[in-house]
Parts: sequence; structure tokens; C-alpha cells
Amino acid sequence: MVELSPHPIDVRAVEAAVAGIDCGALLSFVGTARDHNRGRVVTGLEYEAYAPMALAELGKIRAEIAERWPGVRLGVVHRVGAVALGEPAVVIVVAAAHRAEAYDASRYAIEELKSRVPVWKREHYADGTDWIANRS
Amino acid sequence: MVELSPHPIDVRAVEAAVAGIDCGALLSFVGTARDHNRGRVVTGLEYEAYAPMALAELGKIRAEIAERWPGVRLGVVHRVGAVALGEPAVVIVVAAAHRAEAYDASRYAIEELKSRVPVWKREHYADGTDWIANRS
Amino acid sequence: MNVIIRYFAQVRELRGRDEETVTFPAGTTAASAYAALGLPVALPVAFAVNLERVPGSTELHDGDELVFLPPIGGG
Amino acid sequence: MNVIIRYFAQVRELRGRDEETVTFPAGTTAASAYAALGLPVALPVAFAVNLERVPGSTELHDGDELVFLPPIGGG
Repeated sequence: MVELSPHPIDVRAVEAAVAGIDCGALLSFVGTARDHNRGRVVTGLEYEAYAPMALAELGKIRAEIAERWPGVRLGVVHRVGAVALGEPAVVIVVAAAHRAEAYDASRYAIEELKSRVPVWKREHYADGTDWIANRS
Repeated sequence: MVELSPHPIDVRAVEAAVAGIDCGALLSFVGTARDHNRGRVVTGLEYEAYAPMALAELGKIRAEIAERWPGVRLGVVHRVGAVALGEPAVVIVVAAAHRAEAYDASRYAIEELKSRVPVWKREHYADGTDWIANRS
Repeated sequence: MNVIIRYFAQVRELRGRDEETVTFPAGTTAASAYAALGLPVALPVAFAVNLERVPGSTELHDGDELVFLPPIGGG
Repeated sequence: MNVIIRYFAQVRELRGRDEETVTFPAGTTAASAYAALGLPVALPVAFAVNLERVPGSTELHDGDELVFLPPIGGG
């Protein structure tokens, strides 16, 4: 499951899509919109994606994981559009036979996502908005 | 939340116990009983704990995490007794402001649990049972 | 040659549109297209042509889809 | 002195009980108690006294709770 979703992400559905009885380790990362960022009070936020390229990059990341950690499965969903505070903005689920590869693959997925996948974030404040880039 | 449970673990309840709007990263590790292990077909398994010491060690691990990664919260539940294949045997949930500390603290918790917490696992096979120690 | 340009985030706001088709002379690169449109050099954009990230020196071809990528913020 | 011993996993099965109170002479250590009970030296047990992991050389005291820890398998 590799998706961009304009609706709240169903974390359980992503887990169900990748889990299996052959996998001893299921690791779910949920990145959530926070009410504070870099010292400012955030009142809301939105994500904008270059959808076809974002999906292509996410698919590449999934293929890279399958090649580097054979048998490991990845599910990833990123929100687009307006996201309420406290709602998941991104969900990354990894199913693996063993925990070490689950942690490594999950971390790989989120780091690559944040550096490669064309998604932009705009934070809203009481007095305006800002596009917020990931720190490299 | 630090518990030993004779009943199926409610992963969502563990997440709810540690999540908060101040935390941008929620990482849930679910370790599940597999149907194969070390080349043998596993038909069932059970966990036995030295409960007061296991709870004390889990509490220490939580305190170590709170000291090493200030603001990071840990919830951990381990099953005891008979566990059906595919059911979670252990659930570790970490809530953190940032993802790096979520991954580091979660990995610390599971590695320390597997090396320090007095819980024993007996696997059942078609032709008998075995106590299975963690590899160090 | 005609190049389809899609705009996102700050670049979309600066350009005031989501997409357009622009005619450039042969030899135009991704970076020189950005400059030709008068977009701000202070914004550190990367470039994608036909869904692939490319260097700014990449020459464009008729029918290419070009996107300027301001610093991303997903996750 | 009297020591409360609780048994788990393989040691429980070998000993055939969950717990017992055993009288040992003064100076008995965690490891010598294990040997005195005739438990197999081939099993690589660790020792806990009053919920704390301790070296086998730790001397026991009246009222201590002693547990032999076979290799653990949690997680």
C-alpha cells in the first residue's frame, strides 16, 4: 500500500495491508501534526504533493527496501490537503521476520521520504502561514 | 503503562496511554508469535514471567528512557501464559517530539527487554516443546 | 519547443497558477527555464523532468513535463 | 537461615515445584545454593536475590527471596 490520502489515515488498514503470520515484527511509525513547531503556535497545516512523482518516489523506496531487506514489506500513506492538529500526517508500517530489519527499514523509509518525496507543508499561525522545509 | 497481561494485548490502548498532541512521533513495535522458528513448525507457545521482577525491570527501562531522552514516553505490555499464533506477544509504544528519539528509545526498550526482563518462552511443536532463549 | 510546467507550493504562489505550457528555444535547460520565467533566484529549487529529479543543466525537449521543486516538507 | 526460592521455566520443571523455603548454613551463596539443591550445572543460570540480579558469589541472608534465572526468552 503506497498512497496519498486527502482523508484521515486509517493506521489499522495500513497495518492489515502489510502484516502477516510469517512476520514476527510489525513496526508502525505515525507522524502527527503538532500544535507547536520551532517556537510558534501552529493552528493548522496543509500538505501539497506533486502526486505522480510522490507516488513514484514512494514506490521506489518500497522497492529499495524489498531489495535491501528481502521479505520485508512496506506500507506508506501520506496525507494531502488540510490536516487537523493531532491527526496523522504520515504513516509508515513495516512488517519483517525480525525486529532489526523492521527498525532499519522503517527508519530508511521515513528518512528517504523526508528527503526525496515531493510533498510540501504549510503551517498556519494566528498571524499568517509559512512553507516549512525539512531540515537536512 | 507497564504491564504483564494474560489476555490479548490491546495495541490501541497502549498507544492511547502514551500518545499526546505534544508528540510528533508515535512508534509502535508489535512482536508476534510466528508459525515458524529456527526451521521448526511452531503450533503454539506460552510465556512465563517472574512477575514482580519483570515489572520492576520494565519500570527501570522506562525510567532509563525518560532520563536519556527527556520527554519521551514508553508504554510496554508483555503477554504471559498461552499465546495463539499471530497474536502480539509484546507491544512497545514510544511517543516523542521527534522521530530520531522515538526510534532510538523504542529499539533500546526492546533490546533491554530481551536481555534483562525475566520472561521465558516455551514453543510447542507437533512432537514436543522447547524453552527458547533469546540469542545474545 | 513546448514544455509543460506544473507549479507547487511557493513557486505556484509566485507564478500565480498551477500549470502552463511554455515555448522555449532549443537548448533551454531546466535552470535557464526557471530564470527565463523571472522566478526568484533566491529560492533554492531543485528540478524534475518527467517525474525524475535532474540537474539544472539538463536540456529540455518538446513535450517534457518540468517541475521546480522548492525545499520539501513531507513526513 | 531460611531462604525462599521461586522456580521458573526449566528450573521449575527440574525441581518439580513453583517455590519452597530451604534452610541453608550461614555463608551459603546463590551459586552454592543451586549446587546444594542438586540442580544441573550444565544449565547456565543467572541469579536474582530480592528482585535484583546478583553475582553467584552473593551471600544469602535469612528471609531472602532467591531465583535461578535460566536463559530468558521474552519479547
